[in-house]
Amino acid sequence: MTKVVSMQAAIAAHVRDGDTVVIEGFTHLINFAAGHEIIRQGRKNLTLCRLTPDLIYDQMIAAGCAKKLVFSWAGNPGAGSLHAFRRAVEKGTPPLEIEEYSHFGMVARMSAGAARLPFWVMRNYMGTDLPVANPRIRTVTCPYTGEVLATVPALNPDVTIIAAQRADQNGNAQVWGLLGVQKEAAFASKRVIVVVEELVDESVIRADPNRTLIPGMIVDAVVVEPWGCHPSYAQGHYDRDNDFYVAWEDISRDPAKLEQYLKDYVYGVKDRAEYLAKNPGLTDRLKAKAQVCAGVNYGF
Amino acid sequence: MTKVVSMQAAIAAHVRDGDTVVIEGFTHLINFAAGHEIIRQGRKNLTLCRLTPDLIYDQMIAAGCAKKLVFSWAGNPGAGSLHAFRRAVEKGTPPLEIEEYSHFGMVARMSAGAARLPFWVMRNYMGTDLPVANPRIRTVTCPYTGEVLATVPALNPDVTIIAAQRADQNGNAQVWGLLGVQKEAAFASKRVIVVVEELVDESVIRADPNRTLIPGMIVDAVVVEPWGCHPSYAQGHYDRDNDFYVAWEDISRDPAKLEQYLKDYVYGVKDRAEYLAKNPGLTDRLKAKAQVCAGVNYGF
Amino acid sequence: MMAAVAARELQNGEVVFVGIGLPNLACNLARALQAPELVLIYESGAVGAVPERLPVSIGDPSLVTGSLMVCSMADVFQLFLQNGKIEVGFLGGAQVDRYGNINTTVIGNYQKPKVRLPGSGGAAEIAVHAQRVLIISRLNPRAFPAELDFLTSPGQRCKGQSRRALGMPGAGPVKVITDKGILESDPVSGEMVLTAIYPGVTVEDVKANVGWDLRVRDQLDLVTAPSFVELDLLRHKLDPQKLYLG
Amino acid sequence: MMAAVAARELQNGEVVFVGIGLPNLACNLARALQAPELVLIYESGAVGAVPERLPVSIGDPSLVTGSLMVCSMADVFQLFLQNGKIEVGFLGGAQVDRYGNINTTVIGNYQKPKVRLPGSGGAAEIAVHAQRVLIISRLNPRAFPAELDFLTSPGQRCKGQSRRALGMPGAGPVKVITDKGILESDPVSGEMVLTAIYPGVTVEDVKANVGWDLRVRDQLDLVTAPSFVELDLLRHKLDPQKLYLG
Repeated sequence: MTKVVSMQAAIAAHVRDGDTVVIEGFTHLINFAAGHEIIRQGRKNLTLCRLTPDLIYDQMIAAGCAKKLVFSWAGNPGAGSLHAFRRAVEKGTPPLEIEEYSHFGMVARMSAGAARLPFWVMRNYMGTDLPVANPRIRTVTCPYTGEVLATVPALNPDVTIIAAQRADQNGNAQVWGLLGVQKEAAFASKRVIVVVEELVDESVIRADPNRTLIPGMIVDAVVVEPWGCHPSYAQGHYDRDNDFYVAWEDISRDPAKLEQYLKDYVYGVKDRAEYLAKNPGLTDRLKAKAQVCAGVNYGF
Repeated sequence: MTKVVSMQAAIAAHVRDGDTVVIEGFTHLINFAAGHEIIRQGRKNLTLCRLTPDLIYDQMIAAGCAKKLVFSWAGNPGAGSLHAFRRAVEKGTPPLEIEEYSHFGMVARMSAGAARLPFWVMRNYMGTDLPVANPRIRTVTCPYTGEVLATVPALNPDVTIIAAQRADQNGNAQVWGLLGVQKEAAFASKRVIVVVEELVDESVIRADPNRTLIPGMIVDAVVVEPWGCHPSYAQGHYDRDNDFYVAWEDISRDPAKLEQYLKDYVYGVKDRAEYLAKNPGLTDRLKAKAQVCAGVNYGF
Repeated sequence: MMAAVAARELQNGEVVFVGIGLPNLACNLARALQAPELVLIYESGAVGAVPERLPVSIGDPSLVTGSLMVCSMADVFQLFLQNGKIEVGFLGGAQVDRYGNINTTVIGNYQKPKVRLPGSGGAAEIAVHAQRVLIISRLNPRAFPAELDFLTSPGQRCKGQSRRALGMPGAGPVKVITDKGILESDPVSGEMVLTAIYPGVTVEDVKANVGWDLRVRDQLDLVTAPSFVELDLLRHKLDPQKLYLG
Repeated sequence: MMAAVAARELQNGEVVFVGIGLPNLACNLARALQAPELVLIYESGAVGAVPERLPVSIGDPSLVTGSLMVCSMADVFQLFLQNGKIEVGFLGGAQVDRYGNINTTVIGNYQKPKVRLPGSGGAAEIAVHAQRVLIISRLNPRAFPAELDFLTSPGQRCKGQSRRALGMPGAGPVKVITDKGILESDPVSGEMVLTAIYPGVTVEDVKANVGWDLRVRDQLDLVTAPSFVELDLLRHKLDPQKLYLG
């Protein structure tokens, strides 16, 4: 039985007001299409978690979806700030709770969640103000050496949205290029939506099982959404739209411009196809060149 | 500068009397050639660690290399017992200390070693006699929930020997098929020897970086040893020699037969090439059929 | 017979942690019959395996070729097993006690064993985490003693404590499939109770092979003998070399 | 200038954890000159990257194509960084104090910040674990205050305690490379001491831009100006669009 549904149906079924939501992807494979659909469906009071909130959470904060942000680096790399995030934290418009870790801390929280352990151990944070700002960063004593080590609590989201280059209809998903913390986030989550550039036959997955990052058994919905990560990217499919990341500095700095952006590109389109139609030339400009590796022998 | 050396040179340089040694590989990619060379060079007082001691550690125990065995399952799967191991434990001939975990416990010990943490946390062992038999299995209390969880101590071997299908001359090694606990064992270790079926140009590695399991920066020596894993196997190169695993039941049950086996196939040959010459027909019988997967696009 | 009976326990689409030998036969029989979408996971890291030959070991290359996913053993134990994703686990053992506790470690004293067995492997954690565990073991008095020599894998009660009190997530061993009958764990006491016998077997036959005073359910089921289809698949397709079938 | 000076700190074959911006320029300059076998690791998971364009972010696709290895971020932080495999880490920050402690979190009060900065990212753990850390920061009084508003990444002494006492494995920040001179940590006190100045810069220039009473080494080195080769590479090959060069 196929799990393939439209983005509208996947978000309607699996993302609820008040949920703890993870849209992961470290620079690579950040699924903007899902974030836009959550905005369009008017979800409220979400606890948004991610290492790098990136532009998509900046948009969701501006659109009023977020009650709380759990993160480790909130900037626009190489381009500036996430101004909607900054307005929320600096001026309270709109109000936003924050819970802050380092990257390693966020990765560790998801690793604990994925392993269904209540915490994860690391050597970190000594001497810093991070445990002062966030009392959920604690310590544990090693039962062998007596050493005191840092801990972070498990993160177990209600729903995690992961982008992948390809999956079969059961959600067995393959990813190459940067892997980020997607596997851990998906296994930590109660529900998982996989959004793919390409739906493939199960035989394609089975031909190269070492590439599978997410097994279908943990996936609730598969959405086929080519170019769903723009302005983020999908290795082998399309490049990162660095120009848009630079442009965001200007857009997000001005609440009116940001509002106009949402009107034009989120509320003003009904799905990703319409979004692409509103960005003429985009696919020609960013389409990936071919650099295909050789296969390996799985025979015996 | 190349790290490629002969098996003799690699073992002479990196495996010393009294060392804690790991030859990993879960059924797949167990490097018998390295074990045989350790026997030939007469290493003593080794602490041998592995999830499944398998035939190679049975041979090393019989040859008098081992002072201690750290393990989680000591049998000959589907075929019977490791009789040299059993004689050592049941009759003390030769004497052998043991330290015993479950598979998850051994994996966790190597994960801790690889992360340079003194211990690893798991939900396990409650109600069993394993922590009674092995007081290094302890507990820790979660700083968030108060739950008591099991711990195992880190394992940091002196030397780990890993087999891979291919590597470049710096030891950047790629593996497909079963991955076992090789990555964790290698990162946990002070020294690493990588033994490969095929030495390839660095460009082959760089063409498909997601396949790299072990980075060259942690590798001390690269040994090129085709068929080095027989009677274990290398996916895409040759099949497991199940007949030999069955035959081992009979060989290892009789100390005289085992001694004769070592004389003929270990002491009686100077290297893997001579071992293969003593097993005519082997390579024809076990050579893998071709079942090559398609490549993926790394372009942008 | 045991393989056929075990196979009937598996439902289509379930996620099964497969051990070697009879469990492997049972799973592949179930796939060929009522459960074509059974997801087989091996502790070696093969997920969704479709072995085209009967694998001799749980790390056989035929488990990798054509599987859905291959992952590290750290992932197998943390992300699949400890995470609670395994619905059914199979265990066997040299000794099984009245609560389904299993010994696969030693016969005799741990420090000076009479017979050294292989040890836990993944059994201890399968017993803790699988949503339910099926034990497969031939019935004889040595294999079903009143007291284990060593407790390797936890059953329904360990040394007087319940699974819940000990913090074990899975339901533990719910059935013991033997070559004479089936025992099931009592939901209250956790004790293994005889609930079904094979054709031609008497309750006394079973009791004579168990080292404790075995409880017997009032209404005993009669196990249906393997069908022609089951036997044909087992004997001619799944284990033609009789590696595991007696 | 800072990129060129930072590049000179890198030795051939070293394993460097690369941040975005100037550290990335410095590493690629070093690769083009004295350190062709520098191993660049990005926290995004690219190991041994050979970017054919100047990556705008540390997750740029050009870091993946042709790299030696791509791994998960859990592996980056546990197997590479916490394992001690990173020889050099680069850090920058809005505020750097006398012990090389860094603030990248907030200006003002944490609960009600005047300026909310991005936060730690991987900086806190790089500061703990890299074998040595190089700080790159333009010199001005706001960036080098007597007191940090928030301590994100630990330097040589945190709140009166040494790195050793706090259990940090790496040597921490050993140099602060600025646009006027270089500070180095005193091996005993851990304090950052001015040890070299750029051509045309006076000690008073430097001191006027530092919020504490900066110690100055008796024998000050003069930093060699960027060579024609260095400048040419930076301006025409590595950053032709002047993304990071002023």
